[in-house]
Amino acid sequence: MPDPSDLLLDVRALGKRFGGLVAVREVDLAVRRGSVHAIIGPNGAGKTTAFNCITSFVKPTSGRILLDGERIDGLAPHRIAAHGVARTYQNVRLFANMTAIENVLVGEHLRLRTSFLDIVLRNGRFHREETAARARARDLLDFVGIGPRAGLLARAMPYGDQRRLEIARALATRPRLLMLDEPAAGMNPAEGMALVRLIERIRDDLGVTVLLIEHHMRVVMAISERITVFDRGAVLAEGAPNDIQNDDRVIAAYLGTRSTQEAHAVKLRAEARTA
Amino acid sequence: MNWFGSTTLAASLVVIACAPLRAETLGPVTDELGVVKILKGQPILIGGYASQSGGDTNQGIAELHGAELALKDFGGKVRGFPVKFNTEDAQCTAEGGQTAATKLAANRQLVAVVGPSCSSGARVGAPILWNLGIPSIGIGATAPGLTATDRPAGFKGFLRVVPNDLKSAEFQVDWVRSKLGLGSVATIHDGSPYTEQLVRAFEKDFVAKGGKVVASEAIGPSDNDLRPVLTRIAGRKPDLIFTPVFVSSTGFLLRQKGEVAGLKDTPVLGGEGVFSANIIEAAGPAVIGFRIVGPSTEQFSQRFPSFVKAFETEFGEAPTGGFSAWGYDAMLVALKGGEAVAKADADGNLYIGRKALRDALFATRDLPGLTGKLTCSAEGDCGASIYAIWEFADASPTSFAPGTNPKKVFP
Amino acid sequence: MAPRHERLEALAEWRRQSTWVDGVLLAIRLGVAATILVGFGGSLVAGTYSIGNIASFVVFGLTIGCIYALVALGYTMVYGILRMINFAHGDVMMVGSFGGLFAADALSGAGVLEAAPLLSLPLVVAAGMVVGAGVALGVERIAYRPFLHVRSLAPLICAIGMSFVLQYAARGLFGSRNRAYPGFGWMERTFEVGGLTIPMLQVVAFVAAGVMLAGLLAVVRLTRLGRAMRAVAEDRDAAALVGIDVGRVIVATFAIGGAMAGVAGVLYALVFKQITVFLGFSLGIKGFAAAILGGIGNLPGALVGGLVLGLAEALGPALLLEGFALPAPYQFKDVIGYAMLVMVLIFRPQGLLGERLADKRA
Amino acid sequence: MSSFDIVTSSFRIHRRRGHAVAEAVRAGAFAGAAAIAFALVGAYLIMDRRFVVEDIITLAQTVVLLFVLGGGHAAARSAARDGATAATAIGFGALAGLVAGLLFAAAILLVAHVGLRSHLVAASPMLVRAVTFLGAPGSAVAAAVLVTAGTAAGSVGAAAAMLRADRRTAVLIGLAALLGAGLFRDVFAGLLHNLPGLAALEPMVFGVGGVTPVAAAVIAVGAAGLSLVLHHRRRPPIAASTRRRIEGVLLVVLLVLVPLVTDAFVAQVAMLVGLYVLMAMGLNIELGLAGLVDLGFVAFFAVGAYTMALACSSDPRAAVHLSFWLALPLATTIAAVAGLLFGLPVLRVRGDYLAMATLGLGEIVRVLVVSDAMKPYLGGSQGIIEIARPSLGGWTLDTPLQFYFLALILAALVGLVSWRLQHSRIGRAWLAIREDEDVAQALGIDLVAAKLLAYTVGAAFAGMAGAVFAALIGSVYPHSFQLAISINVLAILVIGGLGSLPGVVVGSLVLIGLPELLREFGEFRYLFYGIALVVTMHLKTEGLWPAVARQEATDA
Repeated sequence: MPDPSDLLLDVRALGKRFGGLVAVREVDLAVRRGSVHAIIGPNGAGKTTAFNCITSFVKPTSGRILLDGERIDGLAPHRIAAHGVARTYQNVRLFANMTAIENVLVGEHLRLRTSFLDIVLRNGRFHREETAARARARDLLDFVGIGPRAGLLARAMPYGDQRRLEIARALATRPRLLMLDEPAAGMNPAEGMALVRLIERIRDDLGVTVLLIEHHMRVVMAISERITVFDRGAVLAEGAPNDIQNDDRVIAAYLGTRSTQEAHAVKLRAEARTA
Repeated sequence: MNWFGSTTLAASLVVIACAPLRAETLGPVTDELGVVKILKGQPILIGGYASQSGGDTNQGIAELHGAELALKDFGGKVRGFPVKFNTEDAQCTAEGGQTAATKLAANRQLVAVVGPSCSSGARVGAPILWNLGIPSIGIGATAPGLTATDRPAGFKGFLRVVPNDLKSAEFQVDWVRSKLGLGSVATIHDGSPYTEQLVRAFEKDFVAKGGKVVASEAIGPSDNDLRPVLTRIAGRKPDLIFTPVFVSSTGFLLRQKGEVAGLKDTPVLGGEGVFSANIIEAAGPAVIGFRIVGPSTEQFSQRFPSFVKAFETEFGEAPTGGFSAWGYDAMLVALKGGEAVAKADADGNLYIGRKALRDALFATRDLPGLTGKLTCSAEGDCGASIYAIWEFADASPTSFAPGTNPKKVFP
Repeated sequence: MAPRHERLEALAEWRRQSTWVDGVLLAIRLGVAATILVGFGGSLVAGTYSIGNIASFVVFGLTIGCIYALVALGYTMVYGILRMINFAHGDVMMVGSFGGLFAADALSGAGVLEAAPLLSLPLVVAAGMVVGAGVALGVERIAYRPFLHVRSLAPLICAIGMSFVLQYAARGLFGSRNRAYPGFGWMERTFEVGGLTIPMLQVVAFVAAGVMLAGLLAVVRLTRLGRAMRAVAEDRDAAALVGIDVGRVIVATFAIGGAMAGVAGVLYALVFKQITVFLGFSLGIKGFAAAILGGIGNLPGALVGGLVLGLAEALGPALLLEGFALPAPYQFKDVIGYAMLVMVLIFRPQGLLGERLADKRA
Repeated sequence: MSSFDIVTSSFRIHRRRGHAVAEAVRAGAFAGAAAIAFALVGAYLIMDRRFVVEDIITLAQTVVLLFVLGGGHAAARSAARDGATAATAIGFGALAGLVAGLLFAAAILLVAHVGLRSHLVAASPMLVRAVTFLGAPGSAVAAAVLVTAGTAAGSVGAAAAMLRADRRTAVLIGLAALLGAGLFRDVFAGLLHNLPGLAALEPMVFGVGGVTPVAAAVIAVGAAGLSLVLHHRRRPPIAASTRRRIEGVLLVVLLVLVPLVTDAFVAQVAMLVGLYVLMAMGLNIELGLAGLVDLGFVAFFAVGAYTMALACSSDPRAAVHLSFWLALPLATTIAAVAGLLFGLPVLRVRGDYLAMATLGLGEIVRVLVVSDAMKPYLGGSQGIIEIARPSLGGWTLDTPLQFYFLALILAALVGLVSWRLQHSRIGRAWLAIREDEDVAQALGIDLVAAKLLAYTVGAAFAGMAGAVFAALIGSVYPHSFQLAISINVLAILVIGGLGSLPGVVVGSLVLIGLPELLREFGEFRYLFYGIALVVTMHLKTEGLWPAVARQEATDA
């Protein structure tokens, strides 16, 4: 057990039931400050539900969630964002009819302070803050590598750029914890490696702790300091990448669920088609 | 913001040249408010506004159709000039009346206007018309204030052929208290200014005459299940229910009254608004014994049945609202007035002085209208305010014929 | 009773999680509860109504409630499948009612209606259903089908347009006068139960509504069409992928909803005896409110919603408003219905019987 | 749910086109059915009173003619697409016209000889007389005339279809100009009358009921010619943004100038349009930006109007006696507070449920206002009368035109505020909520606070409109605050284009201005209104002036 003060996110005995279906049961998850932590597991293992519980998209049935020692479970999602948790989504959820830079500017919302009156009067305060926010948004777009496409409508961007834009938008909230839900989905190996470098820079340059769900093992193994394996709503194993790779239970779980993986592949193709 | 600049500029440039009415001489006519000249072969324009859409559609359409029949009966012409009847929808709202009146007034050839159906529209519409020298003859607008002696100057050109609420209420109270000797009543209105005003006037008179109002209820115009409110009334055991609500509501009320314990034999007195064949169909068998207030005159008894027939032939259905006869009379007053003051010149053009027309309308005496002899007071009340109580005796939808069904029971 | 510290803990937990909005909502809850308590208590003290009165209110409420329920069915079905409000539904009902009227007039002219009301009624109802279904199909064709593939408010506006068209076209075609349904022979009688006089036609209407609802439930639960409908309601794209003809299912939904509206129109006329071309608007809104009250997309919910709304309107002024000694309490009949609707939406948005559609709608 | 709302499923139903003959019969049947419906609904008789061209053709005849022309046109186009020659195509047009004429004539004969009136009130002898041009009403001769006319009209429509595109457009524009001049006779007559130097033209151009024959020819030919000239002198196409700007400037010029030079009625209509623009800008914040569907919007309009009434009336119920200029901000503020109070509970409700909740609230307000219980405070059904008109240093605003400019200035102000809000952190938050509520919330946007702000601002704008309304009418009655107003405002937004400020103006012009101009058709104007809603949505699903996607010019 690591030193508690070292933990950024501490999830204890998290449970979530949907009617009769238990999606997550008794899950413990400890994410160390400044680390990259991966959650893997077959489809339907409860990974995204756990994410949704942490960001309060759904209310957990039981358990506690602590961020930096402070309880955040059950808070409204925007208060969780204010606590410094930001996320991306399995199926990209951008504001399709807004431009890239506007998407990022929405992420800046938490930090903008101009009042209603400032806006209506368009006074100096408004202009100063707006200029600064735009500059920061551009920096973030540059940081994720899509700076030149700041003015494009989100829905007009290629899929890979949309993923990056989503990360930029999440970063704009200045999170302490960035949660990425399958960031490499639909990417080829080269793009996957570029993503790995981006995540490393997020951790190293921005000092943001990263928790991600991912299926691409190459990506997972390349960046994660710790890995938690989910299966059927519970934690199956946790450890460093090497330990996980050699864990018999993990291997068994993955072999036993070939069919769901196939289903996943089918789904990915479908996603690629719609995108 | 050039939006801003241009708008303010334009606004500041506006010097409203609302040409004040002034004396004018055209052809053989000199008039202090202006003269309308109608070229030979052109029609004389008379306007009409009434509720043609919205909740009071039935009333308004019946009124305007009544006016059209009057024009037809008059031969469609005044002094050989065809009369054109331009109608506008005033709904039953103040803004509807305002817009419709403004639209009518935009045509400077307009000589006179009949309408509107509602006092709220008249309150706004009549001054708009009269400020341009156009007199208007109200049909269903019954609010007493419109023809009060201290009415604003804008109403000096407003007349009406329908009696005002106070007179009607007075008569009905007289009947209920003095004739029937009933001591307690329940009232129902539907939230419209017309019914509410009538109910209040009735209540006031009734209490003044020593009666007791045991229940003062209200419903919504689209309510269809009135049994709960009738149950409440039944608990107060009134001797009579007074309700001037319109056809649908009256129909529901009469039909459902029988289903409420204790009200089966309580008589109902209705208002002029339902003086139409339509109430028979709406109320079905329950209409028998239902009494309403209506015009009392000989003319009305004699002429109204044939009017209904003519109406049905012309418009496909019998009048659906009670004020069609007053629509007829309003038009008649207007046509008579026009006939009295129009003057032709040597070339065959026609001239109508605006002030002269107004004065002629106000001078209407003993004009045999459909509702009775019309005589206009100095305030513009022309209605033959001689009332009668009528009672329905037959539930067959085709039996509507004032005199037999409904038949006059008082006086 | 839980120990004191546990209650304190629960309170602390609530305070941690809640925002100021929760506080406001709590205050509203308390306010509503207090209003109901005071009103109800006051009404009891006032004692204006006898038990017999209340019983008759229940009968009134159930009768109008079953008509609301039938109208609500159409809304709920269309909403379940398209996630769109069919604004013209009330007017579909009105036209259906006129269809029934013409059939009844014809039967009455032939003398059949008087002689064999039990035989004629199904014919009249069928006429209403056919006309209602036909008009509903027209609405679907014009206001919904062209916009299936876009996400916009266009169908809503088109449906509003169709509502105007139906209303004023009917006015032009049929005239604006009130039309009475002809008499249905022995069904026009009344009977007495425990001192209550109940018109036979109301019982007939109630039973007919029940039969229609049962039939509809059977169709939706048991037939292939019903399965397809449920599949489309669940996920339109997935249903299309597994080979369901979504277009046809939507058409069928409108037709059935329209037929139900037609039935409602005829039953309305049976109970209230007279119809006008403007009856659709207010009844449509009431029906929609009933659908939401019961849980939109939920068929039994439509029934429950309709009956609850009917009862609330009939009983509310007597049991609630009497206590405040307001003048003319029945003027507030609609306020009670709408206030209940708003409360349900705030505190139980899925409706009385509904699933948590609100989550899915995101 | 994905924020990418292009639904991919492909179950649009396409009608297969049949043989040219079948298509022609179909087109003819449609035209005939439309004409019959037009007649039986009673619109024919009403519109038959109005001439388009004085003493030559009435409005009703024009409408029926247009149906048949359209039928012939469609039939010919369809045939031409199948490769028919011009002559054959015209033949198909004639066929369509024949079918339409036969149907119409048959319907009229039916009306004349079978009693349909017990069910169809417009099926009257008057109708039969109105469509009899030769022979006795209901006779075979009269029917034959209709059939012949139909066939001829179908052929003409088909012939027009065979014209070159530019000429076809020219013909269309000529006809439209003529119809517009005839239909809006009063507006144009007023315009001519008031334009310096043109007053003498008025009696030459307009008769009592329509355009004079000579003027009709001039208008139609002139418009068609102008269209041709413009078509052939087209310069290289102007950039879309420039064109929009030009259109925008034209719109402003139109808004300022037209009411100035026409009569009081146009000013009155423009005034109403202005009020609806104010209201629609309010709803635009709620719906267009934040995506909140509000069907109880009229409540705030009512709050504003009643505040103005209670602050400026001589009625004993009036709480205070303020000048209009103080009451206006007061009414706006109180409406905003009302928005806040209503919004607090309802705004956690989502999507269509919100529509219903707000509808309920709006109706509650209306019933409360009309109720006897509130009569001591709000005047009940008799409303509040004698509201003082606004005055500035002894100069009183009382004509519709003056109120129009007041509304215009307020609308410009509100438009500016809207625009500034939209392009700020608040506007971005609203748009984000409209696009995807959950994601917006996860980015730290307090949904309730943001929506509440939208709701409050929207309510304030509506309240301002209500206050001006009360001062203009001089009285307020509960009956002015019907659900129909909320629906109207919603329709304005969608018809104009959601989230688009110029769209709000265009939408109000179309949906408020047109029905007002059609007021003379009384009972039928809402029928036309409904048809206009449906047709507009079919032709322009995104609205007449959609919001531009906000692409920035950093890259190209």
